[in-house]
Amino acid sequence: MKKPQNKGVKISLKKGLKESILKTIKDMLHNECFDAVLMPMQVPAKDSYAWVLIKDKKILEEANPIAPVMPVQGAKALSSFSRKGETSLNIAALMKPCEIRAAIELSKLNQINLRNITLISYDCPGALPLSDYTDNPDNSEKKFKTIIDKLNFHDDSVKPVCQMCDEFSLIPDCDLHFGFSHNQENFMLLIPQSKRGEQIIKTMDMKASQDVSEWNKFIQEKRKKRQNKRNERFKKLKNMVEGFDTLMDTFSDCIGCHNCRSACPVCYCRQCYFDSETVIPDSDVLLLKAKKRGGISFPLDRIMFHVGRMSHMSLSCVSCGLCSDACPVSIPVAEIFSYVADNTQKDFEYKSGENKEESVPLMTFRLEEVKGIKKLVENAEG
Amino acid sequence: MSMKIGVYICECGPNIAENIDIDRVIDDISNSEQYKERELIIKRYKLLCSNEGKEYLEQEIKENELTHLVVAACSPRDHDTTFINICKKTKLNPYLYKMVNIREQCAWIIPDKKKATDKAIKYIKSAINRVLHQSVLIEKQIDSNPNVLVVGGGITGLETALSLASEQRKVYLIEREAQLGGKTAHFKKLLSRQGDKSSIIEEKIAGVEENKNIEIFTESKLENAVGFLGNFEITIRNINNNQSVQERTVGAIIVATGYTLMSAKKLKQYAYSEKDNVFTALEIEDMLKKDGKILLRSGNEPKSVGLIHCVGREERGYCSRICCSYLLKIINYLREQSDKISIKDFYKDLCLPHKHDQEFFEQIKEQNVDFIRYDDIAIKRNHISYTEVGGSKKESDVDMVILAPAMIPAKGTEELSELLNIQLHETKFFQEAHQQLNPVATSIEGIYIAGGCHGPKGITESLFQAKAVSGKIETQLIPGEKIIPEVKVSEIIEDFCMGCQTCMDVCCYGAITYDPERAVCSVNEAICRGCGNCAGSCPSGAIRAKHFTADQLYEEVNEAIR
Amino acid sequence: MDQVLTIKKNAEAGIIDFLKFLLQKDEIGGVFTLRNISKQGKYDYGLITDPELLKDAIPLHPLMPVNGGKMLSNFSVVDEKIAAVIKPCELRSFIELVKRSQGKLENFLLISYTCGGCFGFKHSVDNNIDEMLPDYWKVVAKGTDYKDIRETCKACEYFIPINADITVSVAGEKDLNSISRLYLHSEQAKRMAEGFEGDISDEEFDRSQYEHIINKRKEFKVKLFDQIKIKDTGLDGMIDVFGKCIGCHACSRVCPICYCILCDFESSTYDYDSDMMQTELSRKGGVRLPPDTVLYQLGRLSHMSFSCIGCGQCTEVCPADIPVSVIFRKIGEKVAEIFDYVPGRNVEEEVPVTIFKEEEFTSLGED
Amino acid sequence: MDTNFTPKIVSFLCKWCTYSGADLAGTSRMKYPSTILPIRVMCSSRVNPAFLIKSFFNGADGVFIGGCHPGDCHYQSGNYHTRRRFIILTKIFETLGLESERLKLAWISAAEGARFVKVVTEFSEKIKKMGENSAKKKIFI
Repeated sequence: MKKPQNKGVKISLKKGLKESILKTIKDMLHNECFDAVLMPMQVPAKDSYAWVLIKDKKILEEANPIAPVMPVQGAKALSSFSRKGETSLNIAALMKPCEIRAAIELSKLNQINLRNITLISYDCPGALPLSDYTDNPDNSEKKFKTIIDKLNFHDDSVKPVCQMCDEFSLIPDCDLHFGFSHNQENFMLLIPQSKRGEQIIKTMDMKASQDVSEWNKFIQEKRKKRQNKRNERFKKLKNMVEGFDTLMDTFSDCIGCHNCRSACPVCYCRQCYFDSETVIPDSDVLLLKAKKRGGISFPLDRIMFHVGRMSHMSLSCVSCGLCSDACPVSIPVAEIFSYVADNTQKDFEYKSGENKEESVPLMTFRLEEVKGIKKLVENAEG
Repeated sequence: MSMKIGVYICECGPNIAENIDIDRVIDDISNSEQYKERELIIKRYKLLCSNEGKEYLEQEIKENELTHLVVAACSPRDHDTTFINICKKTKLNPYLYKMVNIREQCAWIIPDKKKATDKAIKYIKSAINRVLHQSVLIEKQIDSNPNVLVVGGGITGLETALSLASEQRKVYLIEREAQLGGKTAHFKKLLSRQGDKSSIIEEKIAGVEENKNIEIFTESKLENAVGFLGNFEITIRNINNNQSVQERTVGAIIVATGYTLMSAKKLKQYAYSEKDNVFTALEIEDMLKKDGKILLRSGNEPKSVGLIHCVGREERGYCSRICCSYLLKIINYLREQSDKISIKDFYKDLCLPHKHDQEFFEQIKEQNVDFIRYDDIAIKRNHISYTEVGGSKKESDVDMVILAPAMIPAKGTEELSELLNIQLHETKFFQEAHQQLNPVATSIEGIYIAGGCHGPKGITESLFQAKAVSGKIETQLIPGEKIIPEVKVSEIIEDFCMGCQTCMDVCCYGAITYDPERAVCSVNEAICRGCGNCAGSCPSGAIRAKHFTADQLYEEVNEAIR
Repeated sequence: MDQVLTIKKNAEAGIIDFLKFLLQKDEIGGVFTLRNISKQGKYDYGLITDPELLKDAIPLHPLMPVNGGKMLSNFSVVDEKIAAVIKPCELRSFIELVKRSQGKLENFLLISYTCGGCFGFKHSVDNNIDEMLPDYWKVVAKGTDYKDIRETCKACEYFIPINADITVSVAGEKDLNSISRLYLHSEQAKRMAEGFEGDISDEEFDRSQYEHIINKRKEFKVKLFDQIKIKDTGLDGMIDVFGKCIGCHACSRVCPICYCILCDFESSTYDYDSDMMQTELSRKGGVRLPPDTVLYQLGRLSHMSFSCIGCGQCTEVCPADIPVSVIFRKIGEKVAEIFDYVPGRNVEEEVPVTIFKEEEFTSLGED
Repeated sequence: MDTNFTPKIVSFLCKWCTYSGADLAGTSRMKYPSTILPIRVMCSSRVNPAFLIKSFFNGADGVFIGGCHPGDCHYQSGNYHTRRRFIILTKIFETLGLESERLKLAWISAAEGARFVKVVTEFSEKIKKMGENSAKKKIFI
């Protein structure tokens, strides 16, 4: 695995964090380091954010490099046009680390072609839950501003899954990374992580001369703290998922809308296997099933769906938390999946989205697995 | 295999060259960003449809090993087939070729050369993008059976059978009655004017009976028919003997089930009954055939006769077209019988469509017949009460009344329309595919209609239609030749089909079937005509209209708004 | 002539007794109804086959975790009848699905009730429905609307079941907690009720008595519709309302009318390649990704709006809190008007897009 | 009104009637604006409403469907279905205050070259007056 570079470019923060990032990006666009840049932008009604691929500098002014919410996963946005092959344009994407990681996962799964795409990440304090933001955008904007100003990486108004995220900083396989740190208040760092990153630094004729160890220390502290939070949260989560009755309890509110999967960046399937005719039982089977147990519940096979989905994507899960945002009945899907992913990825000594080169341990699923699960589920529901 | 697209622009002599700057087209397209990673050849030629032109194109395709072809020239209506044939000759699948109409819909309609050129560029680009998204379709040939089934042994059926039967083509003729000849066989004389012998119907019957290539099934009905043009499996059942069932295979079916007369009993105002001296025209014809004279039920000659036109015309909602002339014919018989008989002819409108009719009418008028134009009319036994147009109520007593009831479809017409899945017109006669353009075809390819079953008409028109049908079949169903069913048809992608059957509702060819087991629909490609209505109606996007898929059309759309 | 079956128990208990009777008498193979599940204050739809387990049934519970009508389309063919207790809007959904061959009426004994409206997901998540219930029932018995029910319910004038075999009198039923009144409409209902102790008498179900509720609901509907200001601003209005749509398409997945296994607008046909994206980009200077947010809504409207029965599930699931239901219902009604079509009114009534009349809109296309 | 604005009009023409009508207009050397880019379909009923929606939202200034006159459909009743789908879509557009005038349906037979010219010229003029389809510039659409 690639190590973080130990030198970075010193970028003044006189104008403030967001503004400085925006300015840097603008200059890069101006110097044709890329033809367009993907960034979050507030929607006209000012009640949410959307991903916008920006070419026009005037429009760039409107963009917000560090959005308080993540309604759509940046990786999904990228794959929406680069799935069909490499883009003729050079594009940069300024995204949160979890989005960069999702993008890298998707590139392994041939859903994104990264050839002409520059990935730029930054130290992420987390994002607010979507519903909180849509309930009261103005408040949320204020709230988030203070988080940024204070560089608070442990605010408890951000999504639970963000609070326990330890991958909130530099992703080894990104091209450029913006590093923020308290110990160096008047500037931030722009750290090149790849040839392409270095090339851009060159074109901008910047110098990567600033030592990054200070910043590194700062980030490591934060990471420690987040990891502690993570571990204690995992203890609780263990009790929410272990054993099928517990699992059924946890998912008892689930209405089977499968929105968790359609918001999930790494659930790239056009149609989920668990929505397909193959898994929908015939009605006479249903009645028999019901008779065996005195009753069955609708929608069918909800637990099978969640467990099945784990079997498909937990190795690639980046704990971005979109599933929780998308859940109409507020099940802590994100944390649960994050917990499961943590375990499965450990088993394969695999970290989703860290390394472009190593491929996903399970890129295809085997029917036997699902059969197995089906049986388990049946027992569980019986 | 890598794609190699050839784009050939026809100058069409001056037609295109003068109004479109072809060099700029070539220049623009060959330098376009869109195609910089494509292998694309683009050239101009003076006249691609000429023999030299065809050879040139053929060579180009071969030498450059083109995989896709775009021809920018005239309207596909003129030369699509020309270039398709070249594709076939050069083994380039014709469905990887597209024609661009830069003459009729570009060069000739835009005076400004610059604008015309711009449009041509757009137009050709859209074709290039489309052709790249087109996919290979394989035309399959299927054997076709040249034999035909004729339903109905009336004059139309007989005529059709006679003109189609040959060594290469057997004809199966079904007739419900015991005798052939249909209504015509009842007539003493065929035409309203004198001279003609009705014998021509006997001749035709004899001709059919002698013809060894015609197999006759009297007292029989069509029990079942499944299949499509070139291949229908038919079952014929004898009406009196349920056991005797015959099966045949035919390539086409001609429906010539004819007409019948509306029952006068249905119309109270004419108080029709067998006891009284009220007759329908057909009864008179039979009477004449039997004992050569028009007599009262008592056997005496009538002294006064009232003939009534348009019986049931209002109720049915159409004019039967032949009644007027045959009533004139009957008047003529009456006069031949004796010049004493007082004759009253009650008509609403006179319909004398043929060139001889007028002349004959003039003759009859001379023979002291009293023509009365009525508004409404009622009959009790031998008593007629009526109001003349613009006149007052009047009464009149006659000792014989002759009715001309409306022509209606023969019985069993509806049954047959369901069996063959062909539509009926609101008049309950069979519905033709197109009133002017395709009057003897139905919505189902390989099934035709002719004669009285298509609507009220006389013998002449019936014979016209008999000939028309024969002509169609001679060209569509050539003995020994295979037929190539349409390949630009719809297909249903089962994985996405929810079996809602919306497509079935909108398809008017019955080409789509529903499989309740798997709860999905599927298209019978042999029946589908490729209109794409189903694809336009499917909310799931589960239907691909081959060669007109959404993807292919969107390629054209995108270019149009680029 | 309808029959009314009166049971001297509270409305819910009465139905449960009746269902139990049907199960024991083997008139039906199972009961599809809302029920309590293991965890306190948690409910779901269940197919109950064991009479004993009917103790968990809460057929009248004012909650719609999923649209029951959509669930019924899971039963293609069954050799035993299933009694389904569903809300009027769910029943109408089912009728619409049957028209599209997504379900079979003959599989069911359809029991519905004059509906007092149900609670949104928010409350089932906050788990505070139980404490509201007593008040809720009081209000419903009076035939007025409880403050916390879904807006779509307050705007629903179709709270009286159409096409039900049995209608239970709930909304506006003053003796709600002492008497259970079951109106038996269909022959099969009457036949099945034979032998059930409880007095049966001939009595026509009187819709007129609900006029005042209907009018109140209609008034509220108009108010609700007026809140949607899209029309005045057109495209920008659409963007204002749907701008925050995250394109998860949850609305279509919970929609009882959207029966497709894969939405056409999620198919590869609507994928962009970088060439198309470039065209868009150079024209606009910036493009939203993923694209076609509003297009999707329009597409869905064109497919199903005229069949929208306004159950409100789409609004409930929308992660971005877009009032989807109101918009779809408003437009749906406008479209349905043209063909004087009422979704779920009558199973014989054909879906507007599957039929046509030769003599309609004759001036269109001739100018 | 922007005089040098040339509308982009997507037009789906039924092969049997309107497309042939357009050809006739050509062979009789009539003139009409170059704004129409014809897309040939077998029957107007092939045109799924989604085509119109997508064309509109991707920035077509106008969308035109040409089919056979009711009753003359080469495929019996295709155009009757086209008519209903079109009515539904335009109603939705109106209700949402979208410019339904940018969608046009016309019945034009193979013999009506002059009518084709009249219809598309008028439509093209109308669109020109209306100006660009604002969807073309909307980022958040």
